[in-house]
Amino acid sequence: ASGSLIFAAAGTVTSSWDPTSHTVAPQITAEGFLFGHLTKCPMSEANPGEILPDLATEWSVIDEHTLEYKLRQGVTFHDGKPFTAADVKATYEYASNPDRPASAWYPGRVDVEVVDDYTVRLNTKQYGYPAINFWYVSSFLPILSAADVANPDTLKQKPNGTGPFRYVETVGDQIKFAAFDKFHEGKPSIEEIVWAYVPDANTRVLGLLNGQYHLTERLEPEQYLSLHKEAGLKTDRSLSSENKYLHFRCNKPPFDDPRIRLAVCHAIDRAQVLAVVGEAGQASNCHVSPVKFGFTDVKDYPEYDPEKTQALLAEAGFPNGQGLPEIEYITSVGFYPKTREYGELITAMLQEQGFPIKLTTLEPAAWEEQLYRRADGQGPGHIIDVGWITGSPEPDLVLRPNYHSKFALINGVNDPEIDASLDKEHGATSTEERLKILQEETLPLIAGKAPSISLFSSVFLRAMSAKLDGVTFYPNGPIDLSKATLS
Amino acid sequence: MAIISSIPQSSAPARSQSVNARILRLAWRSPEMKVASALFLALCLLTLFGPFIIDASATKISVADKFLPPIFMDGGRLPYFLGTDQLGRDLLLRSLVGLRNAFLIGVVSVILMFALGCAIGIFSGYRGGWTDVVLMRITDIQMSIPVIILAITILGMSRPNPFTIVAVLVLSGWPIYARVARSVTLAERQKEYVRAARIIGASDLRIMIRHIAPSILPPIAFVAVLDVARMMIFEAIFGFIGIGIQPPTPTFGTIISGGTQYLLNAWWITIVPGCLLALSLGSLNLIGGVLERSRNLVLQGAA
Amino acid sequence: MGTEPLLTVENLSICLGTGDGARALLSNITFAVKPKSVLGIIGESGSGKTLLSRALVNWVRAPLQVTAGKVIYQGLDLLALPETQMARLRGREIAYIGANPTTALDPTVPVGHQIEEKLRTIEPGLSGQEARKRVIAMLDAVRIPSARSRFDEYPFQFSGGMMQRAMIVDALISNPKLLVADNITQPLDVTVAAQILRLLRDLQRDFGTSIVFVSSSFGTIVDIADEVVVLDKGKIVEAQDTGRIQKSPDHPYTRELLAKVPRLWHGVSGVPQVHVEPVVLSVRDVAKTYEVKDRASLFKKNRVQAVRGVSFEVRRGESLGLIGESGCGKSTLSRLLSSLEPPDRGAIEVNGVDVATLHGDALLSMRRRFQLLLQDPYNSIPSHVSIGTTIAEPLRIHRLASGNGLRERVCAVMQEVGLSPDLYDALPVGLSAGQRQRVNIARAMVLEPSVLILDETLSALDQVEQAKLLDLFDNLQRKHGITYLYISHDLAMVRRACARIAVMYLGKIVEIGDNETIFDEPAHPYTRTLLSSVSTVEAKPFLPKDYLLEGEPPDPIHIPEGCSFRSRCPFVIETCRSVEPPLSTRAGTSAAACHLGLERLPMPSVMTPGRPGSDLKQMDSL
Amino acid sequence: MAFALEFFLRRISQGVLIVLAVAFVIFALLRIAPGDPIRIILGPMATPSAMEETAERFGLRDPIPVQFLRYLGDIAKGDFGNSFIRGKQGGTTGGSQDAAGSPPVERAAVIELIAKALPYTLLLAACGFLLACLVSIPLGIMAGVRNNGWPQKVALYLSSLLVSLPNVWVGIVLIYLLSARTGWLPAIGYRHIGYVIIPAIVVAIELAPVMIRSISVAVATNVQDPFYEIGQVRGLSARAMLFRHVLRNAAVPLLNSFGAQMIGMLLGGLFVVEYIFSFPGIGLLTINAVFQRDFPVIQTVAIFASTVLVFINIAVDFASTTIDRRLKF
Ligand SMILES: Nc1ncnc2c1ncn2[C@@H]1O[C@H](COP(=O)(O)OP(=O)(O)OP(=O)(O)O)[C@@H](O)[C@H]1O
Ligand SMILES: Nc1ncnc2c1ncn2[C@@H]1O[C@H](COP(=O)(O)OP(=O)(O)OP(=O)(O)O)[C@@H](O)[C@H]1O
Ligand SMILES: [Mg+2]
Ligand SMILES: [Mg+2]
Repeated sequence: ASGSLIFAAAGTVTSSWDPTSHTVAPQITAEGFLFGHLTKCPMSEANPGEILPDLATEWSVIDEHTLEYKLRQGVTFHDGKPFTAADVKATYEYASNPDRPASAWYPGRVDVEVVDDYTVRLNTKQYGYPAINFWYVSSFLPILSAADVANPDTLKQKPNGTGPFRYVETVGDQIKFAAFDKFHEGKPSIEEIVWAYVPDANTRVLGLLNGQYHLTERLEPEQYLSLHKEAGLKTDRSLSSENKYLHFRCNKPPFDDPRIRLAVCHAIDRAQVLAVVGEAGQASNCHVSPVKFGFTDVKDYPEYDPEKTQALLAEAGFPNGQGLPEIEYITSVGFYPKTREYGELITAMLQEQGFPIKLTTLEPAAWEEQLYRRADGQGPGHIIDVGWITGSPEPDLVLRPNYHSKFALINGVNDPEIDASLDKEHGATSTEERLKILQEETLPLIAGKAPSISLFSSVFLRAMSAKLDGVTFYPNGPIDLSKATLS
Repeated sequence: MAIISSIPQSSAPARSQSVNARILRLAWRSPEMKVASALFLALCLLTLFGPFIIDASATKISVADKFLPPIFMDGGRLPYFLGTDQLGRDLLLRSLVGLRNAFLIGVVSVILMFALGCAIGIFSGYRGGWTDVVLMRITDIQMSIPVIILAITILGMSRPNPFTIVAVLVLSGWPIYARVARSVTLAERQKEYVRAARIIGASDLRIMIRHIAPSILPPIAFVAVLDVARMMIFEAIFGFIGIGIQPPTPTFGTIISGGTQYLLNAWWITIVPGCLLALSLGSLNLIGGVLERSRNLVLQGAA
Repeated sequence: MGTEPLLTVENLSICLGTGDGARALLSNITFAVKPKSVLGIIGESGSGKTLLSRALVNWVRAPLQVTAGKVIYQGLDLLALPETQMARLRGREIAYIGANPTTALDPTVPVGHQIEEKLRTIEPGLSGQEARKRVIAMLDAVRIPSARSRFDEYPFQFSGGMMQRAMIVDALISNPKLLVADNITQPLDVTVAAQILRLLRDLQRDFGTSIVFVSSSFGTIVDIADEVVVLDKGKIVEAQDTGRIQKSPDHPYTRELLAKVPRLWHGVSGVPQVHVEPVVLSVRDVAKTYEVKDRASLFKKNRVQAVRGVSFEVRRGESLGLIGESGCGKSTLSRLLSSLEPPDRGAIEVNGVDVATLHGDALLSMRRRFQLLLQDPYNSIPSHVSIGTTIAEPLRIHRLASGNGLRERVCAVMQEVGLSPDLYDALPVGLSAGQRQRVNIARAMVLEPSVLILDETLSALDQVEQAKLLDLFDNLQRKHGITYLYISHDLAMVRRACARIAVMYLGKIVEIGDNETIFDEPAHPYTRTLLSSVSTVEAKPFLPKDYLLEGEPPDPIHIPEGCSFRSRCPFVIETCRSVEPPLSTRAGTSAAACHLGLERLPMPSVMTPGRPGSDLKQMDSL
Repeated sequence: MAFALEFFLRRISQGVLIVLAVAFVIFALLRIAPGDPIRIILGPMATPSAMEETAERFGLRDPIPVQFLRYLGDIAKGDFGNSFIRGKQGGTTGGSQDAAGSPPVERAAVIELIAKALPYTLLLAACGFLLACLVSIPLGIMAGVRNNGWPQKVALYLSSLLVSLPNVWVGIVLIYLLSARTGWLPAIGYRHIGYVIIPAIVVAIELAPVMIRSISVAVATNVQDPFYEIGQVRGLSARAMLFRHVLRNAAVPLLNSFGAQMIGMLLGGLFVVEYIFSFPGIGLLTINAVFQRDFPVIQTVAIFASTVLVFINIAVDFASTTIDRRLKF
């Protein structure tokens, strides 16, 4: 037993503890303490597709529409009820219901067949898509108790999972979790986790330095570097499932012309951007993160090349940028690291190439309001800085909302070629076939048409007390403290 | 003309010097005035001419030079006297320009809110009656709206730029001036010299401008000097939460709000502009304080 | 008297500033105060009286400096006494009362409480109850009406006279051995001043206090002092018995001073005569009422009837005097006349034009011809503007001059009123009251007005200054044919300057007539009361014992029914209680508002002007 | 008595009008300003139709006056509404699409949020104010009594220095120096009274210069009044005159500047300081609410703040008339 760990969190949970009610990243992190999943997916860069056992001990493909999971025995929920197949059935059928707000995470409806108390089969036949789509999702769907699912009110108010920690109470901006005695991997050594919501990054660091906090997340790169050197502290750096993009508003001039978009792409020296972003970013030439299925180092990804920029500008009829309308670059401050800094940098680079560009930095709420296209299809500004994170290796969660003309939430691109390519990879029946289409057709096509440019992949930076050992971090945020010790 | 020459003249020596000149001369005699003015002047000159003296390329982004410390520290190097910021820009130069911008915003907004507030206050206090009631209740309403809410609304609606920021500051700042000016006007209006002015035919407007304003405004103006600092701070706070002047234009607010996250590895980004600001505001305030004291002395006839 | 003096001043000198620039304000002052006697100090304004009286209580502050001399009280040199010991004497053994009672107390604490506070500081053993009782008893003794409730009233609720009495209570409550009274009657009405003088006399007799009584009025000094010290430019020129100094002044300065004392009845020469020029200003039944919030009741307002129907006419080139006690509505009337405020009813016509109908340019040009000099010379000129600018302003407003011409005209006017043009750029801060008043006059004169109202313009000045300015006004009148309306409570001044005089009481004119009628055979008891109260060096035809008023005039909120003077009139008859007497014409242009005929009032006691010897007053007349 | 009654009747009725007007202005401003709370409530992925539906359910698509009247009606019933964002259990961010579906009782009542935060703000304000008083009252008085000399110089230097230190900057530097580098004092958030010290210092630094100035000016004016010196000649000690009379008189302008200026500054200062220090008071609640477009919270805080301001001004004016009976209101 090593007492209580205070986690200075950058975000906090919503008013409902029902995991299917939200798409909020910090809450997924909190749910990581509370809930178990059928499988675990570490999403490592080296092996993005790797799957490990959790509540399921074995899993197999029965046919195109059926997956089978063998469940672990002797697992109990926090309320003392044993975990059985009935809980999996209830959870999957509830979560995949398209009425549930978070159902966007899940491929579609599913029927769960209880083979025996410790065997289940997922069946998608009735809904007409391959069951393989649940392959990764099973690592992210928190397993709820069937009794809770039957009673949504308890679900909202008191989370009840099989995870290493159980929920105690919420006091203001602090949430308390206590170690769960009957955790199937053994009671965690950390007795208590206090989730302290501290919105300001600087405050989190200073609190860590003076010993008020034991663990904090979302560091700025310099904070990370200096904490790295700090005695009594240690740091963690891990690639996330998030990429940072600049979206062009493709349905209004001048970015309705792909040549201008590419001209901008070639004018940006991403090496310098990365130098500013430092530890918080990792170079990647692809519109999805390296921890996502389908990632590849896209050939012909637009590189820094002022000559090409000038050539493209001239070709499009704006030699040296003359005649271009004023371009507004909208970014946020206080949400992602360094957005303002590299915003200034990119503005300067574009100005150097003759783009009449002006930077607007907004506080997050205002920025978010400006972010998406409006009902009329257009959005404010011309270049929008945004990141896209999803809790699954599934690339479609990035590609379809952003580049398919049916959605094109931000850039509003309407390109039949891209649409066709996205539909093609979606319909692929085997993992291999899909990987091939993604890597060789879809992703290079998007890079070439540049409805947006992916600047880099985000790296999550965290720091903790040196006394804290044995923590595992997941690329989309969750933290595994079940094996951790705080001496 | 009949000259009555036997009247003894007062002890007040007749000086053919205007009141203001006398105040200035008296103020100049105090050492703190000299020090403060020298400091202030130096800072002004530096902000004006700094960009010509210091190598202009230092203002350029050069990521390779980021976080260079001031030259008196290990690793510091020319031309970056006070080090560089997170994008490798010269901190001294940026601070000077930033200070100038913030200072302009502060001064302009204080002048405007002073003018607006005092005009309303004097008018309201002088007219009295319903005019007064209505104007003062508007003042109360305006005063009860927190600045931050006002700022987010206005700056959110119309993209932050120097004009909108000044507008927000003025909007939120005038009521205090109006209240103070009104209460002094009420007292002043009772005085006989206002009546005397009416007897010689001065119009209400003239009385407000030529008589009431000059006698009540100087003490309020000295308080306004304190407010320049507060306005710069508000600008900084706006910058802090992202509704301030837009980068790359440097202002005090954007520099320190950008700099605080580097407090641990590059404290100078925060400290340097803060110190420069403290120096300039401190000296300005000292000048104001000494002037105020001198004015009182001159008007009391003690000097 | 062979007793030891209570206080002696030896060789006292006081300078302004230090070093070479120092200016001697008092030099070599030596005198002694005998126990149980009243020492009078007289001198013109600026002669150093206040300075001297302050030095007696060791209250000399920088930039003033005692350069030599001693003030010895019971063997102790007060000037060398450590602050702690001095503090033990102040207020206990030596008390001081200044000229301006209204600013002497904390405005936010009830008067009684402040006196009680002082009493308990001096006698720490006293219980609150006991102290309170003593203060109230003492307030009663100085005849403050309903002292018990006045105890809890604030300074601003006291009139000047009542305040001065409260200050006397404050000074005497500790039974001091010595009281220094600096010009305490100067700001007061004649009636009140007379009351105060009598009060002081009584108290001095009852308590055996010694008094140093400072005044710039010879009349007052001879009324009260046993011995007189004459101060001129910071030096003592003569020290004498009161009787002797009247009869045979030694020093030429004293003689000059005596000669300058204005006479009301004896040796009065060339009283201004009534004119027959056309009427310039005609006032018909003008009234003004103010509403003030009544703190004691909900939503109720009190109606202050400041002016209650006043009518009179002034002819071109004539001087009309308007006299009356403080608060009777003189200033209000002057404000109505100069259209600073509109009257509630009645009409004011200037050259036949009703001023209420004037607007814009017409009003402006009326303003140019019709000027008012306000009462308070300190507040009526702006303090932050140089003198020249102040005087030049009317020229600017009326666009009469600009540039060099402007400066020339201003300088000319300054010279005309006796201000050095050197003062053009000076601030008013260093100016004496007289100089300020001159600035005021210059500002009005620069417009060359045809009618000038002077609201107590000369009351704040000593008689020498007054005389100079009156000469000036005379000159101007002769030269420019100006019409004056003198508002004053100073009878001597009115006697000298006005052809006709109106007497006001509680917002009404109770008597109006030519100069001689008003002074020699006034028909209204109130007029006679005023005349009886005046402090002069001559014998008075109306004796205080016949007329002297007690108490304060009723406040203009609760005006008694019938004759408003009846509450204070010594000759009140039954009719007075119910019927208000109209202003009925007597002889010629004179009129009085009284039910009584001349025959029912006492005969004037001295009626033969100019007989040598008889003009000296008897000491026991009070 | 009658005076007091009439005074309060008149001022409170005016005050109610002011608060109503402020409420309306804020209400309208929030609804005009960009930043759709629905977007924040529902999260980035919400479909336009879901957003419309939620907006209608929240009544956000009605004309503003209609919304305002409804809001007033609720307030009249004592219901200040529930936060758009914060859950009953204390969560703060938006993004839960369920928020729309769940009955409003599941979202925290604004009044409770404020009740929870208020004690912290009061504590911070009191400490900061006290600290500022500790410095400025003695210094201000000393500087006011003597027209020249060291207290006046110290007062001038100190206020010149303090006024030129921006509170954001001072806050950060103090956290860095007193907390992060040295570990002497805790700084972030609130767990015990020690957490108040640094923020209170920052608040005090902002208030002190203005207080020093107002006090010294007010005292100086009254010391020049004749009654101060005459009181000493009357036999009272300088100390007694100063403490019993000068300060009493100086209280009137001080109360006025307190009502008009200090409270405003205190409010503004607290917002920022609480934000920097993550101090769980009203200021932090409000700034977060502003970021999250949590209309009910912002509105209620604004109404609350203006009510406090109105009442303080009434109290100040009443105190002034009680101290100085010459004043009229
Ligand atoms: N504090 C001071 N600073 C400069 N001069 C002063 C000061 N006090 C007095 N004087 C000068 O000293 C002289 C004497 O002044 P003082 O007040 O004693 O006259 P006074 O005889 O009392 O006059 P009044 O009858 O007008 O009261 C005047 O010339 C005045 O200008
Ligand atoms: N603006 C006003 N509001 C209320 N009452 C007023 C106002 N002006 C004057 N009064 C009252 O009217 C009465 C007459 O005042 P006024 O000033 O005319 O007297 P006065 O004869 O000039 O007295 P003094 O000789 O003291 O100057 C006084 O009781 C005064 O308190
Ligand atoms: Mg005097
Ligand atoms: Mg008057």
